[in-house]
Amino acid sequence: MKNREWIGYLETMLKIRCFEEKIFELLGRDLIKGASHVYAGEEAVAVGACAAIKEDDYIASTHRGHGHCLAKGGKLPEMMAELCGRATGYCKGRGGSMHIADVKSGNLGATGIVGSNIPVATGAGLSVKLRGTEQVVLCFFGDGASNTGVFHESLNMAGSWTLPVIYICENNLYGMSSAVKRVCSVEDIAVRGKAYNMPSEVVDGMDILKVKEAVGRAVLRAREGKGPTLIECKTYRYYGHSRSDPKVYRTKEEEAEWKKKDPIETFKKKIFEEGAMTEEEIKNLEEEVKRQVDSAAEYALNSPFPSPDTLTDDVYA
Amino acid sequence: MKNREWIGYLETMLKIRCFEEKIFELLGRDLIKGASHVYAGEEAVAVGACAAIKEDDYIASTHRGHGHCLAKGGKLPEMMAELCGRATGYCKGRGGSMHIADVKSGNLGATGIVGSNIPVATGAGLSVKLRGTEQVVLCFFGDGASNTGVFHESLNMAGSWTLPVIYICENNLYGMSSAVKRVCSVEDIAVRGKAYNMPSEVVDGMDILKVKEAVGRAVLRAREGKGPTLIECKTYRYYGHSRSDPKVYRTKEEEAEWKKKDPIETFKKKIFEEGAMTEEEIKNLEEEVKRQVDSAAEYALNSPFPSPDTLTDDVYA
Amino acid sequence: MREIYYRQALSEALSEEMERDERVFLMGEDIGVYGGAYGVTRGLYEKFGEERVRDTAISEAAIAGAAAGAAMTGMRPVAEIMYIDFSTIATDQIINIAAKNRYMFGGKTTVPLVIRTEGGTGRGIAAHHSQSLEAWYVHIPGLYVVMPSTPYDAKGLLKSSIRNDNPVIFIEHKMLYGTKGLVPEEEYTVPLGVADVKREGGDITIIAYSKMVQVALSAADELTREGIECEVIDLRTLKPLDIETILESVKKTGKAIIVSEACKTGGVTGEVASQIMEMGFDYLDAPVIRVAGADVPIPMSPALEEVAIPQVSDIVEAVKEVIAR
Amino acid sequence: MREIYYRQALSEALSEEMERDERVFLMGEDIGVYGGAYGVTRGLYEKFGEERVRDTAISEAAIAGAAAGAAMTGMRPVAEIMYIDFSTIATDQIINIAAKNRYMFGGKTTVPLVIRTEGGTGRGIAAHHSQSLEAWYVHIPGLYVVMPSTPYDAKGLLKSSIRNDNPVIFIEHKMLYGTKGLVPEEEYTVPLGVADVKREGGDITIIAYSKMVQVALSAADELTREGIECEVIDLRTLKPLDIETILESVKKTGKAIIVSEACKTGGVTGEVASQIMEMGFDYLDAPVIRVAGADVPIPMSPALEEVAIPQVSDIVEAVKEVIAR
Ligand SMILES: Cc1ncc(C[n+]2csc(CCOP(=O)(O)OP(=O)(O)O)c2C)c(N)n1
Ligand SMILES: Cc1ncc(C[n+]2csc(CCOP(=O)(O)OP(=O)(O)O)c2C)c(N)n1
Ligand SMILES: [Mg+2]
Ligand SMILES: [Mg+2]
Repeated sequence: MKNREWIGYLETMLKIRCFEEKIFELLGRDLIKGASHVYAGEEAVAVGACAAIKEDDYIASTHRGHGHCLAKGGKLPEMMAELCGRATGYCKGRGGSMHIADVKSGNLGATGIVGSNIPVATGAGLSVKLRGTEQVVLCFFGDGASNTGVFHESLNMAGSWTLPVIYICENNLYGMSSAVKRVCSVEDIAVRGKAYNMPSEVVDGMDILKVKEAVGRAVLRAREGKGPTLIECKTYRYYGHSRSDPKVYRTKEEEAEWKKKDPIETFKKKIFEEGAMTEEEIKNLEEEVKRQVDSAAEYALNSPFPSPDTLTDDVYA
Repeated sequence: MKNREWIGYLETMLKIRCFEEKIFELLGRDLIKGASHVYAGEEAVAVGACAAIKEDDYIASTHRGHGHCLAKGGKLPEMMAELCGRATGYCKGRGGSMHIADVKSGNLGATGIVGSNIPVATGAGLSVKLRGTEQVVLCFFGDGASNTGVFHESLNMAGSWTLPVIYICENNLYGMSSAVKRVCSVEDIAVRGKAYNMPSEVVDGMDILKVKEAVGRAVLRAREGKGPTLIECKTYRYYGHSRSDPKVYRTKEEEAEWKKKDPIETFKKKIFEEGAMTEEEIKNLEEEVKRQVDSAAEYALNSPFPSPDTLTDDVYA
Repeated sequence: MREIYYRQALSEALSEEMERDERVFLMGEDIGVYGGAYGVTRGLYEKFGEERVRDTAISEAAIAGAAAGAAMTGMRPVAEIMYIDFSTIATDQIINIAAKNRYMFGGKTTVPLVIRTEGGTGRGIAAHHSQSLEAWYVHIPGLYVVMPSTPYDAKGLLKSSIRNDNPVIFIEHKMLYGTKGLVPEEEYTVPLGVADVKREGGDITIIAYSKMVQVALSAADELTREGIECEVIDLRTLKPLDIETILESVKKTGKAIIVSEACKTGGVTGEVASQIMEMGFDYLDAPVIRVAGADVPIPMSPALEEVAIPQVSDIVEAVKEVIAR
Repeated sequence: MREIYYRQALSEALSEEMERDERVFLMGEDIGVYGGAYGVTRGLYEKFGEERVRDTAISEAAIAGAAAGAAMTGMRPVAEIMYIDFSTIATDQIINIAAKNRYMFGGKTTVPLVIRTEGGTGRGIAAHHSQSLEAWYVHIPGLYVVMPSTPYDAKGLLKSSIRNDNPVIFIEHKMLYGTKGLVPEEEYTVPLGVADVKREGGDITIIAYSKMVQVALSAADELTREGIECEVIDLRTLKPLDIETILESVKKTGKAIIVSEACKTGGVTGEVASQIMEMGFDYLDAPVIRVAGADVPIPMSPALEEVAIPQVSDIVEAVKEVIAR
C-alpha cells in the first residue's frame, strides 16, 4: 500500500518537473506566449500537501500554479493546451499559465494577483462550514504573498470563524527579486500564525513525506472542526522568477546548496533504499513520464486556437 | 514642573470630555449635521500619548479623532467650527468631524475609512527617515482597524524599514457593534507585534501616566533609530459608536464597570492626592474649560458657512 | 397595496430569498444584532441565526473575496459593504476575481454573489461616505450593476439579483432608505437589465437612476406647469444598459438629458450619452446634456454638499436649455 | 537628435529629477537590483542607493498610502505599482487619501506624488496583467492622469508630473517600452493637460492616447492612400482633458472617432465623446464613434487577445463609416 502511494508521489513530482522543463523549452522557442512561473524545485510541497487530502477537497493556487494543478489531479494534455492558449485547454485558452484552473477537480484556480487566492480559499472554507460537509481547503501562497493585506484579513477571518482551511506558505526565500530578509519583517512566516491564534509550524518543503505529515495533521484538525492551520514550507525555485529573470539577487552557491536537497532526488533515494522500486523501475517511470509530457505538448501544439467568434462567450452565465 | 505638566494633561482631558459632551448636545439639537464619533472615556490615550512627543512630531488620527486633534494642540474654536461645517473651521467646513485635520500642528488628519491612516503614518515615518530628522509619528487606530489589510502591510513595512512610528491601538472592545471577541482572532491586539518582529505591549488606557510612560519609551527607541513599536491601550468609549447607536451589543453593567475607571476622575484624584491642585483649583479649571467650550460653540455657530462659490477651490494645488 | 419603506423592501427581499434557498446567506460588518448601518438587515439575525447572518471584521477585501470563494463552491452569498466608498478596498477581489473567474476559467465556474452597498450624498458625512462610484463597476465586464430608486424596484431587483448566477453590485442610496412606496404583499421580481419609464412625456427624455429619479420626477412636475412634458426613464440596471428603451424614447422626443449624482467627468452619464449619439444620432434635435455632480470630493458642510450635486432647479434649467435650442 | 527607447526616456526623467531635487525618491516592488518589471529603474539603485530607490514588499495599498504620507510631510515620492491591475488593491489609498486630502483638509496640505504604473494588452499575459483602467482615475477629482505614447512625451510628461504638486497617475504601456523615438539631450518638459496633434488632416479627427496613438497613426497612413486625411490627436493627459484642442480639430473636420484599448462600456471614450457633443454638437456632421476594446476580461490566447482590442483595420473601417455618412 505504502509502496503504491509512494510511487504515485514520485510519478506526480516527476510529471511536474518534466512539465516545467518542457514549458521552459517551449517558452524559449516562443511556442508559448506570455509569462510562466515554473514550479521546479518546489514539487514536494504541492504533491505532499495534496497527498493529504481527498478528491472532493479544494485547493486555491497561485501564479506559480502548474504544480498545484497537477498535484490535485490535473491532466497533462489539458494543462499543456491551456498554457499554449488552445481551445482544448482547461480554460479554453483564455487563462493560460497564470489562471490555470480545473474547477472540476477542486482547483479553484491560479491567479495573477499575488495573494488574491487567499480570501477565495477562505470563502470556500466558509462554504464547507455552511454546507456542513467534511471537506477542507488547501490554500497555497508564497512568502511574498504573506505581506499582502488580504493574507491578514483572511487569516483573521478563518481564525475567528474556525474555518477548515490549511494555509500553506511556500517560502522559497524570494518574491520575485526581493529576499524575505529585505522586505519581510520576520524570517519565518509561520510566526504570523500567532497574530490569529492559529497553530502553525515550519516544515522542510523539500521533503514530501514531512509536508504530507504536517498537512495531514492540519487536515485532521480541520475536519474535526478545530479550525485553520498555517504551515510554512521552506523551499526553493530552481529557475528565475520568470523566464527573463537574470537572478542577480541570488548566488550560484545558494542555488547549488538547495539543489543538493532536491525533493525528487532525495525521494528517489528513499524509495530505492526502502525497496519500493528498483533503479530500473524508477528509470522506466521517468521515461514514461517524459513520453506523457511530450505527447501532451504534441496534443497541445496540434490543438486549434480558440475561434475569434468565441471572444465574448462566458463573460456572463 | 511635574505639577505644571499634570495640570496641563488634566486640562486637555477635560477639554476633550467637555467638547464631546457639547458635540453630543449639538448633534441632538441638529446644529451639527453628519456623523460624529465621540472620544469620551478614551481621553487618557490621546493625551498621554501626545504628552510623550514634541510639537514638530506627527500624529495620524481616526474617525474618532476629536481627542487626538485637541491633544496635539488643536484649538477649540476652529475644531468646533469645523464640526459645524463653517468656513472658519480647520478644513473650511469641508471635512467635518471625520476629516478633522490641523496639518500645521502635525496632525495628518482624521479619516472616514477605518485603517486608512495607518499607511499614511507609515509614510510620514519614512519621510522622517529620509529627511534625517528626529521626528516620530504616532499612529492611532482602533481594535477594529487592526483587522484591516493596511494594518498588516504597514506594520510589515515599518518593521522591515525600522521606521520611527508608534502604532497605538485604542482597544475599546468594539468596532461599532462587533466585539473583539467575536470578529478578531486574538484578544490582545499587541500579540500581533510578533508578526512584524515589533516590540509591543498592553497598557491600561484609562491611566494617562501609564500611557505616557509606554509611549515615551517607544518614542525614545524610535528617535534612536530602533524602529517602530505597537502599543495597545485598553480603553472604553462611553457613548454609542455614533449618536444613533442603541448599544444593544453591550451591557449596562459593563459600562458601569468601565466608568469606575474613568481616566479623568482617577487622574483628578491623583492630582489632588499628590497636592498638585486643590479641589477648588480643579473645580475652577473645569469651569474655565466649560466656558472655553461654550465660547467655541458660540464662535462656531456664529461663523459663516462656506460660500457656494468656493465649492471647487483647492481640488488641485 | 401597502406602503413600506425602501429599507423594509430590501429586508423583505433578503428574508424571502433566504427562506426560499438555503444557499443564500449574508455577511458583512455590523449586519447582525446591529441590523446594518442603515437597518436593512434588522431582525434577520434573530430570524436566521448567526451562521447565515454573519458579522465580519473590518476586512472589505476578505469579505468580497470570501464571498467569491463561497459562491464558486455552491453557496449564494449576499455580502454587504457598508459604503461604496469602502468598496475601493475590495476592488481587486470584486473585479479581478468575482467578475473574471468565470470567463478566465473557460466558463467552467459560476460566481453567483450579490454585493449590497450604498452610495450618494445627503447626510453631511463628507468625502469618505458620500461617493457615487457606480461608473467603476459599469466599466468591468462580468459584473451587473443595479441601482433601485423605489421600494418596489428595490425589492424586486434584489430578489432577481440574488437569483442571478453572476456577480451583482447592488447599490442602494442612503437618502432613499427612509422613503416609502407601494409594494405588493405577493411575491414578485423585477427583471435585471430592463429600464422603467417612470413618467411618460413627449417633449424631452430625462434619464436618471437611483435617487436622481425622484429629483427628476419633481423637476418634471415643475416643468409640466410650464407646458413641458418630460419622459422620465429610470435605468434601474446600469449594466447591462437597456439602451433600447432609451432609444425608443429619444426617437419620440428628439431630446435627452441624463442626470446623475456622480462626479461628471468619467461618470456613467458619458457612456449613456455616447450610446445615444452612436445609435440615435439622427433622432437628436439637440445635444444630449449631462446634469451631474461637480468634480469635487463631497464636502461635509451642508452649504457645499447641496450645491455639489444636481438639484431640481438644475434639471429644470437644463431641460429648458435643451428645449430652447 | 538621438533616438532612445521609451523605457530609457522614463529612466532619464527619473534620474534627472532625482538629481535636481533630493526630495524625490522611488518606491515599489522589484525596482532595485531587478530594475523594475519593465526595466525602467535599471541602474538607478546603483546610482542613488537603496534609501532613495526602495524595494517594497508586495503591499500595494501600503505603497500608495505611504507615498501619500511621505508627500504630505515634505517628500516627493514616485511610487511604482507594477501593473495597473494591481492598483485595484491600492484604490482606497489613491482615491480616498491621496486625491482627497488636500480638498478635504481645506487646502492646507499638498500631496505631491506620482504613481507610475503600466497597462494595456499585447503580451499574452491575460486578464490580471492587461487591463486599461484609466477611466477609474479619470473619474476621481484631485488626480491627474497621464498616458504618454512616445519616448519624447514619456520623458517630458514624467518630469512635469514629478514637479506637479498634485497626485499624478502616470500610466505607461507595456508594448511601448521597447519602442524608439527622438529625444533631445537637453533638458525639457512637456506640460500636463495639453494634447498634441500628432498628425494634421482635414477630413476627420482621430482622438487616441497611449499605444493606440501609434495604431491610429498607422491607420492614418493607410487612409491617406485612399485620399482620406486624418488629424490624429494624442490626448497625453486624460485628466485634465484638453477639450479645446479637440474642439478646434472637430470644428475643422466635422467628424471624429475616439480610440482606446479599454473596454468600451464605461471607458474614457464615452467621456470624450460626450464632451464633444455637449460643446461641439453644431460642428458635427456625423456621430462621434468609439473604437474600443471588447467588453471582456483580456484572454491569454494570442488568437483572442488580438481581437479583443482595436486593430489598424478597425480604425480604418470606422473612419470610412463615419466619412460615408
Ligand atoms: C498584487 C501583486 N503584486 C505584484 C505582482 C508581481 N509579482 C508576481 S509574482 C511576484 C512575487 C511573488 O512572490 P511569492 O508570493 O513569494 O511567490 P513566488 O513567486 O516566490 O512563488 C510578484 C511581485 C503581482 N502579480 N500581484
Ligand atoms: C473601511 C471601513 N469599513 C467600515 C467602516 C464603518 N465603520 C466606521 S467606524 C467602525 C468601527 C471601527 O472600529 P475601531 O477601529 O475599533 O474604532 P472605534 O470606533 O472603536 O474607535 C466601522 C466598522 C469604515 N468607516 N471604514
Ligand atoms: Mg517566494
Ligand atoms: Mg474599537
